[in-house]
Parts: sequence; structure tokens; C-alpha cells
Amino acid sequence: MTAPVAARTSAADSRGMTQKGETLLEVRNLEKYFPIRGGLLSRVVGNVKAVNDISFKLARGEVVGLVGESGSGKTTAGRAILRLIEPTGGEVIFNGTDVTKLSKGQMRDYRREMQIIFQDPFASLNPRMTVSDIIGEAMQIHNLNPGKGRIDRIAELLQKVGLRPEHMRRYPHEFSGGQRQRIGIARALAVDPLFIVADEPVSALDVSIQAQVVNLMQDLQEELGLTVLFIAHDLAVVEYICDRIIVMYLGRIMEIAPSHELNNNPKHPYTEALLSAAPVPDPTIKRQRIILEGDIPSPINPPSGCVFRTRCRYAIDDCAKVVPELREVSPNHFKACIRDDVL
Amino acid sequence: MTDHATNKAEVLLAVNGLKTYFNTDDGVVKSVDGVTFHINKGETLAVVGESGSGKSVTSLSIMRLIPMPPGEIAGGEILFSGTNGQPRDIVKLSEAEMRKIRGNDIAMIFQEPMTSLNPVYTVGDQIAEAVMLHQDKNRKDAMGAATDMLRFVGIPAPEKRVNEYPHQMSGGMRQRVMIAMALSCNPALLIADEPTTALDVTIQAQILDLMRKLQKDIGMSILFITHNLGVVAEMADRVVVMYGGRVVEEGDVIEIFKAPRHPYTMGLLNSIPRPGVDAHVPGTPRARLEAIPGNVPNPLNLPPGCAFEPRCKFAVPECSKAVPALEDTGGGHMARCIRWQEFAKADHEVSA
Amino acid sequence: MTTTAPQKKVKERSLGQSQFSVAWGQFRKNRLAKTGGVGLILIYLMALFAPFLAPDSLSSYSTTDITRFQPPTPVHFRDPQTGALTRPYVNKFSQQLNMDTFVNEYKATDEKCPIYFGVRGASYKILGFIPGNLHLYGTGNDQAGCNVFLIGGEALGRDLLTRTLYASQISLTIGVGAVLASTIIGLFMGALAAFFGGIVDTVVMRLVEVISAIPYLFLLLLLRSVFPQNINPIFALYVILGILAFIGWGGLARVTRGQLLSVREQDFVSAARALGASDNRVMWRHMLPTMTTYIIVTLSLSIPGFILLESGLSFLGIGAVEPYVSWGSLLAQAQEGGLSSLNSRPWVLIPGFFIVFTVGCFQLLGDGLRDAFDPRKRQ
Amino acid sequence: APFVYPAAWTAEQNTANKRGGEFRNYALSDFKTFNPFTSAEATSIPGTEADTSATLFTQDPRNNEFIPKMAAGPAVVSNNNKRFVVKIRPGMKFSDGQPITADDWITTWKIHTDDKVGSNSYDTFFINDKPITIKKIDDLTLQFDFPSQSSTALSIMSFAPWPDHVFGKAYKAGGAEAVKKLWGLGTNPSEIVSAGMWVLDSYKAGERAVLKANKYYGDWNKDSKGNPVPYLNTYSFKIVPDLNAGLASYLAGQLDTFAPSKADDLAQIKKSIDAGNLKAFLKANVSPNSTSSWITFNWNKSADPAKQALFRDVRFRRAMSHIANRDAMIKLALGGLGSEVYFSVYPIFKDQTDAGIKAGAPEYKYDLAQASKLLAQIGYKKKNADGYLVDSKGKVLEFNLATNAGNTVREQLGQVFRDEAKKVGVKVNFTPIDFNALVGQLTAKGENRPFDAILLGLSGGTNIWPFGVNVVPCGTNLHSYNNPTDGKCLTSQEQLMTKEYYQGDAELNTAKRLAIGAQLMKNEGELQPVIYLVGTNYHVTYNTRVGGQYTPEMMDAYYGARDIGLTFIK
Amino acid sequence: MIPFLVRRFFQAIPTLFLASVLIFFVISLAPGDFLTPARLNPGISEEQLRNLSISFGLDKPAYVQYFYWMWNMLHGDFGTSFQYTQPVLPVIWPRIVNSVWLVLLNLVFFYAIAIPIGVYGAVRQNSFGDKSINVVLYFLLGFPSFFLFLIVIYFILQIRNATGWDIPLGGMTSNNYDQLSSLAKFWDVLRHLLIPAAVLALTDAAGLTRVIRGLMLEVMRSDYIRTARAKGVSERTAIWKHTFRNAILPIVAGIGGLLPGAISGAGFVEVVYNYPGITPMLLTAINAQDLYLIAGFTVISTILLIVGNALSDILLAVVDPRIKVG
Ligand SMILES: Nc1ncnc2c1ncn2[C@@H]1O[C@H](COP(=O)(O)OP(=O)(O)OP(=O)(O)O)[C@@H](O)[C@H]1O
Ligand SMILES: Nc1ncnc2c1ncn2[C@@H]1O[C@H](COP(=O)(O)OP(=O)(O)OP(=O)(O)O)[C@@H](O)[C@H]1O
Ligand SMILES: [Mg+2]
Ligand SMILES: [Mg+2]
Repeated sequence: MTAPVAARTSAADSRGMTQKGETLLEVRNLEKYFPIRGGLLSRVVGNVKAVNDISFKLARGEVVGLVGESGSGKTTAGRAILRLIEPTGGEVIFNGTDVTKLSKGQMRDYRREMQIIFQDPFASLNPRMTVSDIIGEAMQIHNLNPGKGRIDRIAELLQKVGLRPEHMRRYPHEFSGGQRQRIGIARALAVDPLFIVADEPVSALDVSIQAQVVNLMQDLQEELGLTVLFIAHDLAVVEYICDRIIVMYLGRIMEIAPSHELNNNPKHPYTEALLSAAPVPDPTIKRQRIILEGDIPSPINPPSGCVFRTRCRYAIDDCAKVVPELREVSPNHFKACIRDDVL
Repeated sequence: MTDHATNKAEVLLAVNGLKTYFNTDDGVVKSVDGVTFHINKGETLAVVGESGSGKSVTSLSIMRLIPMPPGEIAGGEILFSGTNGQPRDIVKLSEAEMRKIRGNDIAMIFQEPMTSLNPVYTVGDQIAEAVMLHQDKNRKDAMGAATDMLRFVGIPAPEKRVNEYPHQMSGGMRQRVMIAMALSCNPALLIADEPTTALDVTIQAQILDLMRKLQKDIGMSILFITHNLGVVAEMADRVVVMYGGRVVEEGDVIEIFKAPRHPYTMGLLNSIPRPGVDAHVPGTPRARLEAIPGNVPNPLNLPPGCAFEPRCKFAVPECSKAVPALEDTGGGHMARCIRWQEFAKADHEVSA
Repeated sequence: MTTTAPQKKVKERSLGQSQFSVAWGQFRKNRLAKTGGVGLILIYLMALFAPFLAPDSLSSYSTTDITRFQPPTPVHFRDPQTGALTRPYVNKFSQQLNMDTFVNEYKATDEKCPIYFGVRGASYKILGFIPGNLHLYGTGNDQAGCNVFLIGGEALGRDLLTRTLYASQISLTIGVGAVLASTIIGLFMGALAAFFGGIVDTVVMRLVEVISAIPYLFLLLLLRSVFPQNINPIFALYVILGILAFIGWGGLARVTRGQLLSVREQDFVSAARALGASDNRVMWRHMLPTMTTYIIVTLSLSIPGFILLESGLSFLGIGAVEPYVSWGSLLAQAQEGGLSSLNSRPWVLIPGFFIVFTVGCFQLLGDGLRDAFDPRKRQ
Repeated sequence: APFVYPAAWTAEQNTANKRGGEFRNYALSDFKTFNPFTSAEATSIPGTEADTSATLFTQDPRNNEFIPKMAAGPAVVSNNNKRFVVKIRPGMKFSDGQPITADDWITTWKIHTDDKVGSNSYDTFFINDKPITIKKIDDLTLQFDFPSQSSTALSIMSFAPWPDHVFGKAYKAGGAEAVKKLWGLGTNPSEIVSAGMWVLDSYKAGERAVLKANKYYGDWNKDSKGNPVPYLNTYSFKIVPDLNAGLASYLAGQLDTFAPSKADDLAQIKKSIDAGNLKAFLKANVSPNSTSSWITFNWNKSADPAKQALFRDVRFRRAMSHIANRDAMIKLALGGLGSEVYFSVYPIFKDQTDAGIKAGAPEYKYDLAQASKLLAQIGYKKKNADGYLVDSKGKVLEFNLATNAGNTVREQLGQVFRDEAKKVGVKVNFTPIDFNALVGQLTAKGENRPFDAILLGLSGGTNIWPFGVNVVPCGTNLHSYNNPTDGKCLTSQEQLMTKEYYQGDAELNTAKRLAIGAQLMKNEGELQPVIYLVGTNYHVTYNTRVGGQYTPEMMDAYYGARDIGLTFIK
Repeated sequence: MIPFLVRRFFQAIPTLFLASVLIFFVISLAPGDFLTPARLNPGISEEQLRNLSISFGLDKPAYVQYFYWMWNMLHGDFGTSFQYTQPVLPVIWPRIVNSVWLVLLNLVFFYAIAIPIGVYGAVRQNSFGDKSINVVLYFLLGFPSFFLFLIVIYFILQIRNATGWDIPLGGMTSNNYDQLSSLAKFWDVLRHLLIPAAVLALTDAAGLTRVIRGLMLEVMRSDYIRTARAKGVSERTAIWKHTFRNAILPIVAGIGGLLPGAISGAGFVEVVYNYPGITPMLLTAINAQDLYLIAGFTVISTILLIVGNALSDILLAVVDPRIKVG
């Protein structure tokens, strides 16, 4: 168990170090390969290149969206940043420290500051623990609010996420999906984190409930000044709550831009297609859409060069040659495409 | 309801007062409790609603695929005017007659393309099975038809694919196979129960595009069940909104989106950010979504009055007294709310 | 900020319902399972109080008044002359070997032996330390020929009911003991394999495979032959128990490993790790508890298997040995008589029905538990 | 001239000369070999083929006399009854058609007496460690030389000859090893040659062995009307795992005979017969069986002098005999049918036991009071809290008693003994153990042998001199109570018994031999070296579809119920 | 297919190796060695014992003995049975073949009973028929197989007595087996096998029936069955073509693993029914400490099981296209 003193110091340190707007988290060349074993001796016969050399920065207090099709590596990236899965390569610099280099014990202190909210509100809560156990566990691990104060703090957290303190003694299966997601949020908040990875927190929820959770997250983010990496499928939601958006495809970043900029002025053919594919809830608007051909290729053998070229309507021969680097094409707007002549 | 049957367009399917109940250990679940709507020939009717509001049960009732027990169709009628135009009540058909309708006159595709195909038979076999069942073809011809269908739904190299197993295909491809299977016998009605929910947006766009194209080619009607209002806006001619096992609003798609008359529909429309429009601009204060408070109702424990009353911000004491009637608000637009007139008035004031 | 709408209809509970209480509620609805559970409670109580319930001690018989295979003695409640209700009594029996049919014939005489309740008799110790000499019923005197053999006598003329009751102590504990032991081994090995992975995993899983590849009966016989036959009978029981456990842990280990590996990937475990929980804590607080349901169900479903197996071993002569008896060894003793057991003294098969009953109860209970814990089976 | 089976041997003549058919017997364990020299089972294939049907002499069940069978006539005796010259019946052939000559006996004898072969019959060719020698005079004449005079000489000479052209050849070429390799279970039955009535036809392990009549046997074996013997074509053995399975088969009509041992078996058979399901003959308690159970105490326990002294104390052993409730044992373990036994001579040899009892051989019958008295004399007067006798030092009177696990009857005998002993305060720790281990302990030699007491049984022995050759004399392997390294007797009675044993064995006169036996019994009874308990009775039952059994007065446990040669299917 | 078999073969080697080590060392742990019974035989001389001891390598440490044995086994020599003084393989092979027949027929019955009943139970879930069959099977499940067999034998006897039918009461062949034509031989063996195989299958069928019922119910709830019904297939097609084919997959996968249990289960019956299979001989061999015979039996059964597992894998690959055999 971590010494409480150490935990507090490190927390205090990092809190003091950055101001709003300064870089809190920097991801450099992050990679995660899942080996595929096969054959007689179960040797590694290939790799799923789930996250393939991605780099980006998050400023303190910023909400950044991470979108992309299923299998593009969003979850893997999020978890690798938190070292819930060990990255294969690259650095994750949090508050000036490369957390990928930390030992397990050291890492534990940093866990207080980096939290995660999961997509599936049913799988992410231990069905055998009461709500207070679930939320209290975080405090217990880091020895926060010991004694009577802990219960009060749990009650406070529950209220903060829109539940009632009486719910404390209940078990997760007694809650609806939206309520469970609130519990998950309360758990993440229990340790007073600076940074939260929200992995599709609303995808599994009913439409009418989604807005509740989105609002809640937005309120909390503002109130606590959290830095959030918001992973989602749904571009509309991401655009709505994020300051900036990172678009991923097949383990690589295609484009990074502020929300409105991305929406109004996508620079990458993939972003363009993604935007065009999203249906608009307005029957009066009839758009011409760009329909991508085929499916996302296998991450085991991604296409050479630009991974998107196989489905790109602007692809040229050169696209197969080099992996396009992520370039800043306008202030704060990056894209990984060699063609500047289109879009 | 007969007044709807008098519509100018030809009614293909009319569901009248359908009640489908499930007898569970904890009591009777009234999943569908007096649902009434109709589908005209060639049109796309979207059914939207909360999870558990009875959308799937309604569609399965039309197919008579409700597991019995525990389910039962406790009342109402489902009038289907098949190819001969003579309306028949599906609820009363024998199982053998029903089998002739299934897959032939009414076909269905489901939400989960990954699990909706039998993993141990090739996709060709599965399509050919439907063809052989309804079209008196031998296996070879049926396989030929299956290949044609695969080509028809835009699967590349259908000759090869026809002999592949579902696990060898991606989700989008499987959903195409499902569509191919459903369309293989030229059904008059295609029921699509959330056909794209499990798919990525880019694939969803492909599938929706395909369905629209095919509908144009074949001229069938589609009963389109979905959560996604964007999809509704894109696909539907008319919309039925369900809540707690009942239809709460029904009408032309534009009407529903522009002038909703039920607080649930309004809440639904306001609770989703619209792409492009609601994008966050840095420096500006963040907008808030208008959330519907509370939880999805427990089907075992519906309130006595309006099912939406506990979550409704317009609720008045009368709401909990009795179930409001589905009232015509004009132009085929119906709503099940005692205060719809107030909303209509407010609407006019705002737009005026 | 949004708030949840007050739920009017659902009664508020301040205390949550754990999975177990939900399962319990579910279980209570299952009539068959409840019957099984009650049956088991009764049969275990019977085993616990066997010395009190039994009119006699485990292996007492007389060499002067021989009662070998005496048929069950009917209990009378009415006076034969007056027809009035009397104190229950049995008749005194006389016996004679019929040299024509070679059957030892027992005949009821007119003499009556009244049955008393709560008689003092052979002393015993319940649970090994509560002494007593009170017996539920008996004739209270040692008059020759006055025996209450409710289900008859066995080969040495001992009361079969007494022996069946005592046998239940061993039959019921050896199955449970073996299952518990194999569960502990299985859990431990499975957790070991899942936790350390790599070479430990390979070795454990290979071992499981090897053990399951050898037919269990052969392995049992082989292992039993390692121990000399003339070991202390009670030690022999432990040996059997150990062997049963040894051959039985593989399945559980495999499942434990699989389950733990899959749980390891589950979100709530990730969540705990994200909170900085140590490996230990993750293992004990989050991963192992997921096994409880499975274990409860397997336990209740594999105990009957082990009871059957024990009876099989006793049948082959390597289970409980004199002076200890189990239902299996009682049956084996019955079987030694071959067809005679069935033809002329079918009551010696009664211990078999205790097996059938117990196994049946365990099956019902186990199925009930499985259904109760299975979320798909509930609403 | 052929050997003629006396007509009086059968109660029922085969007047219609029925021939052919099958007699269905059973065996309790799988056969292990077809080789007559390595075979060791009770029922063996070679034994069935020839051991009773192809011998120089055969015993007449009517009067126990030896009559010539393969011998052409009575042996010519000389040299003080130590030399026997026997003429072989001419014209006899093996089943492969080869003539049977003196060489076959010589070879057979040589192989049996080669200790590398490990034949079970090895011992029978020695008297008091001195060999019997056999010489070939000519092709049809044999000369037997005994080291000393023997009452059992004719019996010893009656062993079955095995073909010299098979075994002799192998023995000359490869010695003992070559002989042992011959005629394993894998051998094709057609290669197996027999001089006797039967020859192997087929064998299915675990199921049955089928023997067919040796076609040359009838040439020299005829019934009283001159018809060749055997009448049967086939003699089969169904292999059953235990007697219960055998009984079930018998009741189902699948076997022609069964050896019931318990009252239960008899009751089942009787019931079936009475119900008309089985047409069979049943006669119970035909005679006592030639077997008995006993308890032996180990006199060689140098490591535990107290126990050794106790076991060597004759009063203790007599007390033990008083404890043995033989009546209860018969009723409980044998189901009521059996005989009490007090001597090593089986009750079936009634002439001998009667003579012994007349001569004053004592029977220490069940009498707990007497047992207590004797134990008190030894010094066990007080009982402790548990009710066990203790000596002056407070040591409990206790000993271990072992028997072989799996034998229900013996386990029950032991239990009865233990429970009766408890009544007088003797603590008997009774444990059934593995048979092989038990025999190992019993036959161990030395000053400190590994057991206290063993409950076991013996069977076998001849009706000529019904004392065990390896039981009575000191130093033999079943002299189980006292077997020190040097094999010396410990008591004068043992010495006397050993002397009387050899004396009786050498005595050719029956009456005199009985008298010697009676003295031996008296000595043995007084010494009580072994506590004899009970013996089962012999019962006869067979399916009435077969005929040709002995007359009822001829049937007994020793001769059985029929001669298979005269058996026929009705 | 071929590479799959090769891989299976190589994967089986360590299992077989470990199993043989386990078997051998368990046997060597037993008190005494296989010459112990021989020492009690007065007919065997000291010298002979010594020769035997050397020729079987018994004077060497256990691991050396193991390698002797292993080495010989690789050459097809399983050692010499002491009881039979013959090479082990010819002694045990017929027994193994006999047991395999029994087990195979038992399995046929097992599935023939369990599959229809299980499917019926799922299709008519909770109907009276479903429940009553379940009760009967539950009841049978509680019976130790040997106990049930005693009762069955008793009833056969009664039937025989009552009707005079020649129902076999044990064993594997009739007395006149050798005289029969090959077809009659086949029938004769089958007649003997029928009852033990069927009764054994009955006692165990409850478990599988419930598994099949559960699997069927699960598959019947699955989306693709709904799809099939939506196509308008008949009830029969939906059940047998679509549901059953998928429901048996786990069972096919488990066939191989079932064999050890089946062989053991059959063992009890072999003993009661006096069937010349492995177990009765094994029991005697253990009493006689016939080391090589025991080891031979165990190793060969283990090999059989590994082969069985491989077969069931192949079978599974045949019925389940998702499994790649390559
Ligand atoms: N543990 C793992 N082992 C092997 N491959 C994995 C593993 N986890 C993820 N992958 C693969 O890595 C790729 C990226 O997966 P990831 O879950 O990060 O995608 P995602 O963008 O989060 O998708 P989704 O939108 O479906 O959640 C996928 O192809 C996936 O199959
Ligand atoms: N087999 C069944 N047994 C019991 N209740 C059922 C069964 N099938 C459906 N229900 C109940 O009927 C109600 C309506 O379910 P239905 O599947 O129609 O909802 P839905 O509108 O399709 O929801 P979703 O959007 O989640 O698909 C639910 O409350 C559900 O619990
Ligand atoms: Mg993801
Ligand atoms: Mg649905």
C-alpha cells in the first residue's frame, strides 16, 4: 500500500505545476502492438497494430475528443495512456513525468490523478460490491478521507453525480444504465483526478439518458477543471462537448482540430467522409453524402503508406509510399495527408 | 382505427390495438399495450422510442415470432394486405399460413448482423433456404439466386462469397447478406429492427444508402425501427414514436421533427446535439443539452396514467389519472398527450 | 444538473440487495430445489444425530441370539385381542433353518416386546465430544429375540437401520470433504496458473490434462494400491478422500484459470487497477469473488458425483472398511450375497436408496442454485 | 486291452449310448497359461486335460483303492516297498497321434524336478528332501525308486505324462527357459497336445475355455459295454469373476454344475427348482468339505518377549480355542451349514477323525468361563476400565489378528472371534490385509516373524494320509506357528508329531496308519498349535440334462459328484 | 487436415510422456514390487528371482526402470506380464478391444437417449412430458451404476424365467460362439453388449440430457434462429437444421473428454456384468502387482483417449466451420 504522505505530496506537486491552458499530458509516438501467437510452439506470428505511433498534447482543463471507427484503436490508446495496458513503445508525459518509465509502485501514485470512465456501465462495476464499497475503494487504496469522513465524502460524491446518499448501500444491479454510469463517474472522481479518460461513456445508454450523462460530465468538467480525453463514435456528441478533436483511423491519427474547425473545415478525406456519413436529425436537409467503400482493413496487415488510402477517393500512387506525417496545416489544425490540393 | 384506413394511399399493413403481453414470474409485462398504426404501400415508417418501449415486440408480433410462452398476443389485430390486396388478420392465421408469409411477403432484418446469421451454414445456403422455401426452386437455382442477391446488395465477388461462412465476413457485409436474404423473395414489407445500430457510421451510411436504393427498385414498404433520430430523419416518410408499450405520437416525418406534439418526442429531439450545428466553439460558453430526467420506465410497473408523466416537465395532476387518448392533431398527426393543444399554440406563437 | 425523478412505486430500501440475496429470493421460488435443500438438511441432521436415532451401537450383535438377516420387524400399535391402542410393540421372533428350503425362517411369536422411547443403551459421543446413552427408541431390555429391526438385520445380525444411520456419517462427509479438498486445490492451482502464467501455467495445465487423460477409475485404483491395505481404517478413509480430491481438481482448476483470465480483462478489474489497487487486492477483492457463484454451483453438483464414486469404490472393496461403514460398503456387503440379496432379503438394498435420495437432493439443490445464480434465468 | 470304466461308478448308465454334447463348467479366474509345468491355478487347462484322466493309477471312489489306468497292471513292488516297476498300457496315443511311451514320463519328471522351471509339483517328487528317481527300462516299462517307504507312493506316481516330442525337444535345446516359453496363452490350440481325455479347442480370455475330446483317448478307454469314453464332445469352462456370477449363470441354465458353498446358494437353487425354472438335482450336506479355517499364533517373536511367551503358552492357546464360538461362526458366516473343526484333519476324513477322538484327542469347545479361568492362570485376572484383561503390570492382553481382505467369510469369522474375545477381556485387533502380504508373513522364517496371529484356511491333502506334508513336520513352510531360521522344533510335542507324521506316511497298512494318525491328533489337540475353527459343507447340484454321476454314497468332497468320462447328455 | 494431425500428434507427446511418468511412479510407490508375489511362490528359486529382477531391471533405481520401460515401449514392447509370463500387449489387447466395443456402444446409446430427450425437453420446455422424463432421469442419476445393474440382472433373471427368452446374463459371447457364422457372431456379441451398454447409458444420460436441453434452449433464443424463423422455415427445420446443429457443437467438442469417464464408468459394469474388459483384469493385476500389465493398460487407454480427443477435434472442425483445421 502506498504511503499516504507520498501520495499527497505528489498530488500537491503536480497540481501546482501546471496552470490552465498549459500542457498537462503529452503523448509521444505511442504504440501498442498485440502479438498474435500461432503455430506449434505458439510463437509470435504477427502483431495487431492497435495503436501505431500516435502523438498529441492535452492542455490542462481541455476536453479533447477521440473519434474513429470501431477498431481504430481509441480504447487501446486511452488505456495505454493510463498504463492499464502496457504500451509497446512511446512516451506518455504527464505533468512533466514520463509515466511509461515509472515502476508499478510509483505508478500507483499517479493513478490518483489519471482516471477512467468505461463504456459499459454493466461490466465496469463489480457486481459484488455496494456502491459505497465501489466508491470507497478508491479512497481506501490511497488512504483518503479516513474514518467517518469517508462516508460523508461518498455521500457528497453521489450527490454530485445526481444520486442520493441512500443509494450507497445498494448493489450495482439495482440501478439503471444511466445511474450506473453516474456511479462510475463518482468512482473516478473519488480520488480527485486531474485527468480523465472517458471511453465512450454514453454509447451504451438510451438516447433519453445520454443527455443526462453528457450534461453531468460537462458540469463536472467545468466545476473541477478536469482535463478529459473523451472517446466516442458519435461525432455530434464529441463536437458538442469537446474543445478539440482527434480523428483516428486504423491505429493512426488522421487529423486534429478544434471542434468547430473540424466540422466546418475538415482537412482530411477521412474526416470529411466521417462527417458526411453522420445522419442529421433534420428531415428537411437532404445532403449529398460521401460513401466510403468497403470496410476498415485488418490492423494486422495495415495498408502501406497512408492507412486510409484503400478507401480514399483522393488516393494517388504516392499515398502508398510513405506514412504521411501529422502536419499543422493551419493554427492548431493538424492533418496526416500528403494531398493539400483537395479539401 | 378505421379512419386511417381511409387515407388516400393504399394501406399495406394496419396494426389495430395490438396487445402483446409476457407472463413472467414477477407479473405480466405489457410490452405492447394497444398499439395502432399502419404502413402504406411503398412508404417507410420509422418507429422510434426508448429501449424497452416495445418496438421489437411490435415487429415480432407482426411476424408472429413472439416466443410463446411466455409471450402472447392478448388482443388487437394485424391486417396485412398481401400480394392479393385482401387484408388478412395475421393474428388469426394458422402457423402454416404464417410460414408462407414470413420471409415471402414480410421479411425482417435484425440489429445484430454478427449474431443473426447461423454460423454453421454458408451465407449462400442461408439465402437459398429462403428462396427454396418460397419459390419452388431447386438447390442449384436457389444458390444462383443467392449469388444474384449478393451481387444485388453490392457484395464484391459474390460467386466466391456465396460459399463463405458468416464468420469470414465483416459486420457491414453480414448486414448486406441479411438484407439480401430478406429481399430474396421480393417481400411487400421489410421490417428492419435497428439494422444499423451495431455498425459504424461509415458502414451505416453504406447500408442506409443501399436500403433506400433497393426500396426504390423493389417498391416495398419498410418498417424501420431505430433509436437514432438522424436515421429517422434520413429514411422515414412517417414516424411512430413509442413509449411504454404505447404509441405516443405518429405523423409525417417533417411534422414530427418540426412540430412535435408530445413532450417525450420534444425531449428526444432536444436531447441530442445536432452535428455541425452544436459544435463547441472555444471561448463561447458551453451550451447545455436538454435532458429528459429520470429513468426508462419499468415495464412491470407502469404508472396508471400517462407513462411519461413521471419524467415529463409539463406534467399536471390529471396526467396521472388515466391513459390519455391518441388524438388527431390534424393532418394525420396524432399525439397521446392531454396538453398537445397548448404545445401547438406555443409553437405557433414562437414561429409567428 | 439533472436529478433522478423520484420513483413512486418502488418501495425504497435503505439496504441493497446483494447478488446473494437476489439469488436466494430466486431460489426460494424453486420448489424442487427447496425440497432438495430440506431433504439434505434432514439427512445431515440424521447423520449428526445418528447415535441417538439409532437404537443400537454400530456393530453390536449377539452370538447367542443370532439375528442374521432377520427381516424387518413390524411395529404394532393395537392389542391383538382387544384391538385397543397400546404402547407400540414388536413381536418376539423365533428362528429355524428350514433344511428343505435352506432358508433361515423367522417367525413372530405371541410374546410382545414393548417399545420405549428415550431408552438408555449403548453410549456414544455426538460430534465426537457430546456424550450420551439415550436412544430414540428401543425395547429397553436385552431379552433374546426382542429386537426392533425397522429395516431388518444384516449378515452378522446387526440392525441395518443403525448401520445405515452411522454409514450416513461417512458417506455424507467423504463426498463433501473430497469436493471441498478438490475445490481448494483446484482454486489454488487455477489461480496460480492464471496469476503467474508462463511456465507455471503450462505446467499446471499439463498436469490437469494428464490427470484427465488417465481414466479416473484406473488412477484411483492405482493410487489406492500405493497405500498398504492394512492401514488404519480411519486413515484409509482419509486416503480415499485425498485420492478423490487429487483426481477431481483438474476441471475446477481449468475453469478457475479461464474465468480469472477473462475477469482480468473485465472493466471493473481495469477500474480497480486504474484506481491503483495492488495485484493482491485485485486478486482477492475483485477476481476471486467472481468464482463464488461458480463454486457454489459446482460444489453442489459435484458432491453427488463423489458420493456415487465413493460407493463405487466401496463396491470394489477400497472404500470404507470395517468397523467403518458407508452406504456404499453396506451395499457392497449386500452385493456379496448375490441374487439372494435381491430374492430373499431385499431390505439389505435399502442403504442404496439413501444414496439415491441424497444424490437426488443434491442434484435438485445444485440445479436450483445454478438457476438461481444464472442471470439469464431471471427477469 | 483298454482301461474299462467300472459300471458301478455311475448311478445312471448311459444305456442309450448317448454321445456328443457339451458339459458346461465354470472357473473363477482367468487361465494364465496352457503350460503344464508353469501352471499354478486350482483349475487349470492342463490339469483338466490330463491330470485326472491320464495317470498310471487312479483311485476308485468306492474304496479308495488305486487301480491301474495307463499302467497295464499293478506295479511290481520290490526293495522293501521302495521300488515300483510299472508296465505301460500299450497302444496309447497323444492327441496328435504320437504314441505315449516311457520317455514321456521321464521327460515330464525331469522338467518337474528342475527348480529353474519352478513347477508347482516340484515338492511331490521328494520325500523328506530326498528325491524319487524314475528310470526307463524299455519303451513301455518304468521303474520308480523311492528314498523311503511311502503310503502315498501310488499317488505320487500318478502324474500326467507330457509329450517328450514337444517338451523333451525344447528342454534339450534350451533348458528350463525354453520349456517355460512353450504353450503360453497365445499358443494356437491346435499345437497343444494332451495324453488325457481332453484337449484344448479354443480359449477366449475372460470368457471361456472350450476343450474337446481327445480322439485317441477312446482307443484305450472304454465303458463297461465297450463304448469309447468320453461320451461328451466338449467340456467348457465359463470364466466368472465370482461365485455369485457363477450361481446366476447356473440358475439361468447356462452351466451344468455349480459348487454351492453357502445356505444362500442352496436356497436360491432350491427356489428355482421348486418354481420349475431350473431342472436340477440338489443334495445338500453331502459331506464336510476338505477345507478348514484356523487361527495360528506366532511363536517366533523375539522382539516382543511378552507376546512370544504368551503365544508359546499352551494355556493361552487352549483359552483361545474356548473363545472360538464355532457354532456362531457357522450360523453367521456359513449361513448355518458347516462343521466345527478341532484338528488339522478335515472332518471329511471321518475314519481318521473318529479314530483320533476315540484315542482321546481333545476338543476345546466354546466355553468362555473356561477361557477366563485359563487366562487367570496365566496371570490375567484384572480388567481395566475398558473391560480388557490386564496383567500385573497393567498391560492389556491384546494381539493383532490378520486375514486376507476380500474374503467375507474369513472377515466374519474374525469378527466373531474378536467380539467373543472381547467378552472375556481379550483385545483382538482384527484387520483384513492383502492376501499376498498375508501369505508373506505367514511363510516368513526367522526368530522374529512379522505377525501375531493369522486367520486363514487350507485345503488339499490326500485321503491316504490326511496330514499336511508341509504343515505338520517342523521346518516346513506351513508349519506356521513355529518357523525359526534353523527349522527346529521348539516343543517335544512338535518333535513327536513330526516323527509320527513320517511314520504314518511310511506305513502301508491302513489300520496301523489310522492308529498313528490318532496319536498324532491327540498330540496336536493337546498342543493346540493352531486353533481350528470351522469348515464348510459339500453340496452337490447339477442340471438334470446331464447324466452319469456317481451313486449318492460315492459322492463326497474328495471325489466330487461324477467322472467326466462317464458323463453324458440325456 | 494433415498439418493439424501432425500438430495434434506433437501436442500429445508431452501429455503422454507425463502420463507415463505419473503412472510409472505411482506404481513404483506401491509397497513391494512385482516380484513380491513370486517370492511367495515356493516353486520359484532364489536364482530365478534374481534373474527376473535383472531382466526387468528391478535392481536399478526407479527412473532407470522407467527409461527401460519407455525405451521398450517405443519399440512396441510393453514388458512382460508376470501373471501370464507373456508379453503384455497380446494379453491386454483383446481386453482393450472388448472395452472399446462396450464404451462405443454405450456412447451410441448415451447419445441416442440423451439427444432426443434433450431436444424434446427444450422444444416442449416445462411440459408434462419434459418434467416427467426429467424426474425419471434424475432418479436414475442417483443410482450407482453397479447398484442399478444388480437390480437389472435380477429382473432379467425373472424375465428369463417367466418367458424363457435367452437374454444374456453376462459375458461377451455365447457358448457356441465359435460355431457361429460371422453375422451371427456379430449379433451374438451385440446381444451381450446391449443391456450393459444401455443401462450404463441410462444412468448417465440425465446429465447430458440436461446439457443438451440447456444448449438447445440457449440456441433457440439466439438471433439466428429468429432469423431462420423469419424466413418462414418449418418448426422441424428450425429445430433440427438450425438449432440442433449449433447446440451439439459443445458436445462434439466434449466427446473426447468424455472417454476417460466412459471407460471408468464402464469399468464398474464390466465387473458386475462379468464382461471381459479392461477393469476386471486391471483389478486382478493390481492385486497381483503385475506392474507392466497395469502400466500397459493405463498407457494404452491414455493413448486411446488422446486419439479420441484428436478425433473429436476433427469432428468438431467438420461440424463447426469456424474452427480451422490447418
Ligand atoms: N487484447 C487484445 N489483443 C489483441 N488485439 C486487440 C486487443 N485489444 C484490442 N485489440 C485490437 O486492437 C484494435 C484496436 O482496438 P480498440 O478496442 O482500441 O478499438 P476501438 O477504437 O476502441 O474500437 P471500438 O470503437 O469498437 O471500441 C482492434 O483491431 C482490436 O481487435
Ligand atoms: N421474452 C420476453 N419475456 C419477457 N419480457 C419480454 C420478452 N421480450 C421482450 N420483453 C419485454 O418487453 C418489453 C419491450 O421490449 P422490446 O424488445 O420490444 O423493446 P424495444 O423497444 O425493442 O427496445 P430496444 O430499443 O432495447 O430494442 C421490454 O420491457 C422487455 O423486457
Ligand atoms: Mg473501444
Ligand atoms: Mg429492440
